[in-house]
Amino acid sequence: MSNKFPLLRKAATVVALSLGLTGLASAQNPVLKIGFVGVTSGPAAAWGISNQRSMETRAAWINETGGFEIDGKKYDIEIVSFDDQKDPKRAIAGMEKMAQEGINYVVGPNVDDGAAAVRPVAEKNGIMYFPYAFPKSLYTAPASNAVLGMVANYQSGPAIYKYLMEEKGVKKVAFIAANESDPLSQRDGGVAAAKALGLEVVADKDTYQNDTRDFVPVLTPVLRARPDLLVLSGVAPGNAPLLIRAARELGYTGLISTETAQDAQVLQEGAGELANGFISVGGASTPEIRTAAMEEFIDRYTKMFGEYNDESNTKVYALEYILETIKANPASMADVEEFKKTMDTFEAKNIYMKGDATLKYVGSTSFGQKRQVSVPMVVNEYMDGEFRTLFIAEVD
Amino acid sequence: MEQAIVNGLYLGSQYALIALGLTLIFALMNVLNFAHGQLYVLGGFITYVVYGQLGLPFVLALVATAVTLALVGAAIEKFLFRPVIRRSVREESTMLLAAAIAFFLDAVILLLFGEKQRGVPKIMDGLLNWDFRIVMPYDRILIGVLSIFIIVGFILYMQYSKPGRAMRALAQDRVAAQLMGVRVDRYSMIGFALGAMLAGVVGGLLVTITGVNSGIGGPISIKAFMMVMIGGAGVISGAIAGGFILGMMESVGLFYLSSYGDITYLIIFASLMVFLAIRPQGLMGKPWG
Amino acid sequence: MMPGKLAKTAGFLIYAAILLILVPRLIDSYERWDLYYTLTSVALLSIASAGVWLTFFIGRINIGQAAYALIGGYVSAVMVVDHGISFWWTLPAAGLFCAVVSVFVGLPILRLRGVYFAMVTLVFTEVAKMVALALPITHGASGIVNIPLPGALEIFGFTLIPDFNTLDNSRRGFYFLSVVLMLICFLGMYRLVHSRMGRLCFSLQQNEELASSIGVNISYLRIVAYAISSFLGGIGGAIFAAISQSVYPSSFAVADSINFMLNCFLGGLGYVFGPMLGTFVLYFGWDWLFQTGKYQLLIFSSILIALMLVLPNGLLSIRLPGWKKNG
Amino acid sequence: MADVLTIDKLTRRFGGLYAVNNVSFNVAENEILSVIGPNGAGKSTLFKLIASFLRPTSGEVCFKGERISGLAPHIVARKGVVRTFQETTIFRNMSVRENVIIAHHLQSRATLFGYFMGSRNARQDEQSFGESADDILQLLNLDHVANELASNLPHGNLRALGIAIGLATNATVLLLDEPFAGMNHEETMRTVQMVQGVRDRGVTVLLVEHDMAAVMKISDRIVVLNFGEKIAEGTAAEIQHDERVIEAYLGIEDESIGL
Repeated sequence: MSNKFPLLRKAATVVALSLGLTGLASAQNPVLKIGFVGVTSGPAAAWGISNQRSMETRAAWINETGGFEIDGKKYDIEIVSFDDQKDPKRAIAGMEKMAQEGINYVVGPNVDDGAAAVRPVAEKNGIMYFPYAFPKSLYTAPASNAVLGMVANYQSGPAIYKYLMEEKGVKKVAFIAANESDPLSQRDGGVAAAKALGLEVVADKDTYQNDTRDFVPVLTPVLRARPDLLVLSGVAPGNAPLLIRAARELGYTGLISTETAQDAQVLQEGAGELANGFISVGGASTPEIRTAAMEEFIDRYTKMFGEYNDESNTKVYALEYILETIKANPASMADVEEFKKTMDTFEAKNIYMKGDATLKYVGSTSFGQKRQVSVPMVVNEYMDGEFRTLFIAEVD
Repeated sequence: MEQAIVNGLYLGSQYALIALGLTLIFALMNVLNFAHGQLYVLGGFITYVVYGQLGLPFVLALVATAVTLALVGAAIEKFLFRPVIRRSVREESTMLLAAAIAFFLDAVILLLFGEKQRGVPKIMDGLLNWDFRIVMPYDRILIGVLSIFIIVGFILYMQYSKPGRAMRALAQDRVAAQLMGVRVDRYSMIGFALGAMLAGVVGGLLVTITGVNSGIGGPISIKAFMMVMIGGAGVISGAIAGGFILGMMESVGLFYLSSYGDITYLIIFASLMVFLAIRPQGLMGKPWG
Repeated sequence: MMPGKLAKTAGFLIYAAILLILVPRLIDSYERWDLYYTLTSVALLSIASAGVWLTFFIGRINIGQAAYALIGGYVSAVMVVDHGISFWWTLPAAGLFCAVVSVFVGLPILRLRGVYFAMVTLVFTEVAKMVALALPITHGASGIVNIPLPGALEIFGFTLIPDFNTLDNSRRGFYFLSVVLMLICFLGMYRLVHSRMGRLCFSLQQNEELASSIGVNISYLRIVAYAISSFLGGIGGAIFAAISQSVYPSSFAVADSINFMLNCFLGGLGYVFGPMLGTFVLYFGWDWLFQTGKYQLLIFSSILIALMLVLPNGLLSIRLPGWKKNG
Repeated sequence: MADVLTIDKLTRRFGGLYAVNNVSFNVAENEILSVIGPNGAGKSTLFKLIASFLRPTSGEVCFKGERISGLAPHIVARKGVVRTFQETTIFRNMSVRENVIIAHHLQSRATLFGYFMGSRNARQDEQSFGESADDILQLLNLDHVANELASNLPHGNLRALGIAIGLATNATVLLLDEPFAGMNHEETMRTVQMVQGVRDRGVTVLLVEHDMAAVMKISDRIVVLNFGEKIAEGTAAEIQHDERVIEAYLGIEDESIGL
């Protein structure tokens, strides 16, 4: 992996890009702006950065190949980003800014509180936004402007637990989560799902501070309950390898899983072979199911930013959905009500995944309306530096 | 229980080492260095690059880290804190400067090393397993022992070397030290460099266990503040005690209270507040630091 | 009336007129609607920062204001959502609740000074967040969402403030609310600082022992100042909860506490209006650097450092030479 | 003359050390009483105990028959026992006049809220404090520096300002902490006059001092401490011939005995 000097590579890319862009400017395509409001600095920077970079990579790709065609016209895609610093107050300002720029489609925010805080602004200004936050109240009526940008843990959790119960004989589950809103909510959802499946939950109260660096003390009591499966609810990619390593070093031999996307490189560096067998959820993340388009996306991302982030396997989709839906109904470019109408029937080909997978909006079961993108729910197993597909499921 | 105590000791040795540098800088300059955690992160990344990426020996990486951080620390003192301290009306102004430096380092680190969690290969394989009552990988034991060695070395240095004695005099009473002929500027700089170096070396040591991540600087600083408060600001023995106490509280608290949910840290924080209300100078501090 | 006082009154009225008449006009005519929210934020954050400034004024570094903003937000949200009380009653209630809490918190911790007080208040911010996560009344981790907009405030059938749902632009409503409160707050702060109470607070900052020996009840005065400070924090938090129509344990975090403090530093600790200017500059400085993309934080922090090197006593200290500072 | 202050078997221990040990004496109304003793004799601790900045380990201090030990310092001040400090202890960032005005705090009739609102009492207070402050400044020859920032004052004036602050509190008993320290002869004589002027306004003065010459000159009575214990009490003449006093001061450089 040539990721030793990301800054140098970045600098080179920036130069290359700006040269490329000046060449493109003569094409004079009209510009379609898509917003991003999320966290790209501070302790949680990783969440937003992978998001923002996915969007920028895809936009640059589209622009380079002549623009995105809607209703016979080619558009250049411009990504307008706003760093909310994981502060809901800033997130509101970001959403206001998007409204000001006349942007109708925004990806983000990355966390529960931000997603809830921007809701009044988005609804007032007619903005569709695609948060990466799970609270159902964001997506159930009367809320109507938010579209969940990934698979929620209360959807993936049951499928994973069921699989592990049937295939690996898991009986006892332990949960552990960071003491913050998002992970705690996800843990509660996971506990409920596990109990519904008839699993024995041996630990459902254990938490850690998100800034914990050494997880041995946190895990010591959890593992004494001798679970067969340890679920890391809503774990931040940075913490996952630390938790795995600590658990293994404490002699834990059972399974470890999470319901959020992870990064193979981070697992490799942080836990090495101890991370083998770790189960997580990704998009079209594994080589077996990737299309050439996905490979190209990864390639371009790596060229632009020095290093790929596997979290982008799911985060690539939000922009794709926005653009394809607008394409399906060009009137929605200026009017999100049109967008909402289209959502119910929308269907397009998923270019990133092999087979006949489609892009469509789902969520009727969870939210009573279609307010979720259908990302292939690929459950992976980490093995020696990369992910392997365990099974693929669908959300309805 | 044995496991909780061993965990606590290991955690405490790291914490103490982190707190040492912070308390040293506070003692010498009355500056609460908000950027301490960022220096720790910077140290971690330097070790990551030298050991993890360039593949040079770990010891060499630690030395490179120590030297770089010492230089960074000295520069921060000489070009930033010194002029501001000289000219500001209220000494709290240095807190804004420290916070700004913390932001700056955060930004630099994020740009240079990216947003991902980083780690390096284990420096040692295998683990000690005493009947599952105490399980401890060898590399943790090694790092714990190294930390304690560094702490002891630091104490000896402060106790017996000439700069160490000068710095202690400076910490006791700045004016008196000046009258006695201690070169205040010079030893402030050395002290700051030493403090930054300690922070960086801990970051370098721990990168082998817990990796490093560009976002953790702030939280590390806050934890270090807490340890320093427990022990008494500006007192070296206090910082060590504070580190071990916090480590032990976390470890034992999590062990016994985990089944009650999120209360361990609540209890630690609340008891810290109560403790300081009763004993404002911490365990060993001078009153009104 | 002394001419100086007259000039100050006139200055204040002009300032108020600019904020309440000119700025909305400009915003409307340039259609920069997003500025309503950013300016509202600045106004609310500077109210909370004013509280922090007051604790600085009695010689305490306060890194705990976010805790009170959070408490204020929750008090208002719980009263509105779970008990159906009008927002307009919850607003003072939030402030008062915070003031009461601050008395209990302040009694032991205000004895601390210097970095000790700073650290304990920092820890208190964390404690507030954890309590919010743990308590049932705050709805724990899932926060309180779907808070309705403020309704009408009627007294004896006379509508003082219209229902925000009926406004064609509720952002403008919040703007006026926040700016008016900010003006009242800073007017009050100015009065306070220039009254004898301000002198007494200042005497605490200078030398608590001496203040006590000339008969000043220092613990009482400290509590009063801290309670006022917390009251302001609670008010700011409550309005933020109403604007975002939601409140989470992470709505106000340690970063906010630190920002409040930085606002005061940046504006200048020796100047009543310091926190207002500091908040404005910090907030808009950040926003303005938005266009620099990933270098935003780098440039922002470099400017802060440079400012500290040039003006270590705050922005308002630019006037220092030849100008006698008096609070 | 009646005793205003009764110090009864006052003891304060720090760890195993007796800083003040079983000290008793009385202070009569309107007298100037000095407490002297070699360094470390416990003079400062004694002062802190009297002004209630420290709690005694045992014994008590009574003001006009009422126990004041253990009360908060500001309450003791309110009753009329006020401590001033060494020179560095003033409100440095206020003007000289402001220092004196603020020290009138005990005489204020308006409440904090009244001050905030600018009530009638508050305005009257402001005016009367201002006038009284000008009076005091004149008495102590500080009127020409009234509007200077206190931290800019020269050494001698600082001491006067300390006394002015004490006076402004309208105290019955004023505790002066080393009012002559570090002064040359001329300055000392001026300050001695000031202290006498203070007494002439009806204030009882208790002072701790090193400067023997000045002490002998102005004190009505003197109490001598050594190692925390009272070793002598009496007029200047009596003290000068007390053997235990001379013994206590042996080994101290001649100049500090002065005379």
